[in-house]
Amino acid sequence: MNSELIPLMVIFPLISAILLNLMHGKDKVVRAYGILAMLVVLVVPIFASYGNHLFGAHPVVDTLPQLKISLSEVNLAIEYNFAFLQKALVFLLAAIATFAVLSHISNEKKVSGVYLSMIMLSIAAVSAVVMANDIFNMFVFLEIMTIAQAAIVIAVGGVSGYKAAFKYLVFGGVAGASILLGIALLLGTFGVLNISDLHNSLSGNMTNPIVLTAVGLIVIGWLFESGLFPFHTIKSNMYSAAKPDIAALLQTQTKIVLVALAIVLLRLFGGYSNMTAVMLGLSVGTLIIGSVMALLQTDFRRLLAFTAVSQAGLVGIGIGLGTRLGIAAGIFHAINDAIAMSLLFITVYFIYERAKTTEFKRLGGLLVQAPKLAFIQIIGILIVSGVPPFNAYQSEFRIIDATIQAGHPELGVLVILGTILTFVALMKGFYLTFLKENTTKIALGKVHIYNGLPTVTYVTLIILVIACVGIGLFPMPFYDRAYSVALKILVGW
Amino acid sequence: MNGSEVQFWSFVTAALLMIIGIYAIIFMDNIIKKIIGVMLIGDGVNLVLITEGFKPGGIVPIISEKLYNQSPGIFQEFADQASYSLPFALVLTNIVIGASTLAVLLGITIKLYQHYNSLSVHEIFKEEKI
Amino acid sequence: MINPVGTIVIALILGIVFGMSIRGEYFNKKTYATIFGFALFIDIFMGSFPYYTWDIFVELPVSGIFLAAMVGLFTGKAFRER
Amino acid sequence: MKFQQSQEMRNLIAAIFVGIFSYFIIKALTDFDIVPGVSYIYNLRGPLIAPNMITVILFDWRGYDTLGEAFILITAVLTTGILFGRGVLGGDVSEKDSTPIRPSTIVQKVFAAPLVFIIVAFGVVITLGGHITPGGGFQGGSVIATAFFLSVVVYGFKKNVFNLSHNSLETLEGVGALIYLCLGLVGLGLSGYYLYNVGADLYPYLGVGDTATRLFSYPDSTNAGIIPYLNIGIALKVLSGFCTIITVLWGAEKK
Repeated sequence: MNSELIPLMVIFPLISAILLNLMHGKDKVVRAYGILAMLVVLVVPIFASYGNHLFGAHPVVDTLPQLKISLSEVNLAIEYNFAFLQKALVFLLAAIATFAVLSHISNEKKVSGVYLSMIMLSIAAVSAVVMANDIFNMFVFLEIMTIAQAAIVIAVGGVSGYKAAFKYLVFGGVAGASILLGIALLLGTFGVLNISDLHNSLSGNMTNPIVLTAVGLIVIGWLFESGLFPFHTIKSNMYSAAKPDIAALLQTQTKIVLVALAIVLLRLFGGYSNMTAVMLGLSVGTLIIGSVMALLQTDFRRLLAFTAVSQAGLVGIGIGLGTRLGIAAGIFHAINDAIAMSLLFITVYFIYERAKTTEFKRLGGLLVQAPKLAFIQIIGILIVSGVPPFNAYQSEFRIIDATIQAGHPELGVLVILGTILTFVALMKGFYLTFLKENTTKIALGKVHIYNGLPTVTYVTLIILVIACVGIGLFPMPFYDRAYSVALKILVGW
Repeated sequence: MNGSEVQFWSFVTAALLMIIGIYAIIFMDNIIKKIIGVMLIGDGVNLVLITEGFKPGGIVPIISEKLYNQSPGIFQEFADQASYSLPFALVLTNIVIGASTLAVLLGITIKLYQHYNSLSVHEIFKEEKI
Repeated sequence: MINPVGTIVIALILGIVFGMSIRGEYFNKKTYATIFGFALFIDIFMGSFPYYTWDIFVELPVSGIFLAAMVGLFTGKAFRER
Repeated sequence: MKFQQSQEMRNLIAAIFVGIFSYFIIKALTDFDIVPGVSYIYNLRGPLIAPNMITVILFDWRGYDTLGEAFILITAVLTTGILFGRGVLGGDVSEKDSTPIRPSTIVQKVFAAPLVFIIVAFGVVITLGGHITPGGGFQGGSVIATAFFLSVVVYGFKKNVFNLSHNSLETLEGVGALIYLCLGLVGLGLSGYYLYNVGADLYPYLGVGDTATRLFSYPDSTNAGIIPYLNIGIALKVLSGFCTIITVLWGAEKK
């Protein structure tokens, strides 16, 4: 089964990135091509059929005695898998990226081709990470993603962006080296790079100390790429230094990479109960620390950044449980939360664009000027906090259910606590922005927040709310697929 | 030293490089030294990969015309002698990754230096809250 | 690259591309003499280095690609100066 | 927690972490039993494609990794450009080049220009011989970029031997990457597999006579297919990427 559209999901954004960079400076061409390219990026994952793609057409080969591999046959080429989960994640990424690109095109006076090309590169990289069935290929595209995300933050300008990007790249370099060392150890021990082959080789070698080291190293890389506990400040700095509409894209990418890498980890080392325990513990830590840190912030963007990080911890809890219910709920929550947090980030983007600041001490009393925005934001807060008719409720409920089923009801209590803390933090942000009396009389008096907004971004918000309500009312088609993915991870790919 | 000893000490060197790199990243105050630390870790990993490709008594994985004409079609002899070539290819990839990261990091360093007139981490990240 | 001729043609093209972008102001008779001396030395030293041997007329012990690239560089530079 | 306090605590934690890390790394690396794995199959089947196994792995078996690698370099080049004002939000900021031309010795001045010629030619040789001898696009491109560095270091940026503007370097880089991507697309179109090595032995199908076959005889009797062309694309991209980075970093204003 070879679907020809699968590589295009990565190749087309790469071609677009180069073309957009070459077009930089020609404003109208960049605008037109940007919209066209995003349409193609959106359409390709819908029409691609499920299956595998072999790069370079090198099929499976029988092994020889000289290989010292215990498998009967190995894959020679790089392979891409494309199934429902990959389709959903790539489409989600494409949709949020489309909103980001459209918001950039419609709001900026002068469109930057280089900036759009960076967005394209990050889309391509994340899509590749999601689909790759080859551990080294995954590493290469993770590195592209790291540098492209740093570039997106740098493009905003200003020292805080440089500092965030510097930290991100230094730690990204260490995390990348850590993943690569893990890969090198696995390659030296088993001689294969394909994930399915590694899974088969590993199943009999669970006590090898070299493999244990490799597990530790790759888990460190996973923690960095998904912004979990020891690295939570780095990711949240990135989110708060980026423009809020791009921060929506960045946090979506983080959650997608979290899920993709966690699936690889579970497929390879699912037998190590210690690994899932570490993943679970650090995720719980991230949830609690992230939501407490969110409460302490004095800037709306930073508050949202820490909320996004703590929600990533919630996803990590689901996956770290290691049970079918937990993994399914975790994957489901990753998708739901990416949508919901994007909604919140885009509402803050409105405030940032008009007021040029998101610090609480300079904001206030916006309810009079922007009642519709306030309404949408309160909906967003309810969604993220897991209130019933919306999608995050469905997944958070299932995560708590999974913790109880797995025999850790205390974790369920912690999840509820974290959710409450998130709600309080977000409501604090809402109060200080919309309800509190505006004491500083910042220039908002003249600018009408809602009225000046481009309709494109407004429509984006409506679409996101509709998506949240839709998934919230009809969760089963999504959850069932996530459950079958979880079954596949645990039983065999 | 015979082949396997070379391999052993090469691995030890790689481990030391990585440890020195980690040390530099965590304890050094100068930004440039931190960047050197990142690069040292990358080099250590490269050395691990190269040493994995090393085969005691092996030949370079490039087939000569003589060997090719000797056994047209079946290259069993060559494959038995040649070093393991996959890690070398991975190293090439990682070298480029390291160079790219280095370029961006140095660029950011220039920018930070222009703003703060200092390369000290204490100076630059002073206002940063944890 | 299917044959030595193709390689030499491509080396020539690449040489012309880079030669087109070279400024002329640093070159006089002395530098040209240095270049030719060096190039001849390196060429003979390399022998048939990338193993594309030119065996149509006569076996030349020089690297055809290197020679072609040099010729291309000079041609490109001449193009630019005209 | 303020920065100073947190530093002390962090250092303590970090020291423990470094200790544990060192222990595990040394332990893992010192008792390591290496398995040849797929490398053996690559060595066994590779000579059918091209003589240099590493090039075969880089551009045929795992050519897609090399594509990713090329794009890392492109991303880094663009990011450096963004850092120094090209493509930042709210319009480009151009920094003026205020670097002084450094005085060079007479030896540098006399030998730099000839060396540039020879290094470029040598880089072309390495690029084109990549599938037969040690070398290839990355190495050849870096060698050619060295010529650029040399002339920048000796003559200063404004008056260096190469007259390559930022825009032409960008175009060259784009062309190099597009060569790679489009050769991959050719394989996708012809066979359905991206980066399929298209260049099968064409001459038997051309119907040329015996003389022509001898005229085009290929010394190593294997056919590398698209690998040399991929090498050329990569070389263009790498050389222009490195040149752009040095251009941008060199132009950074000193304060």
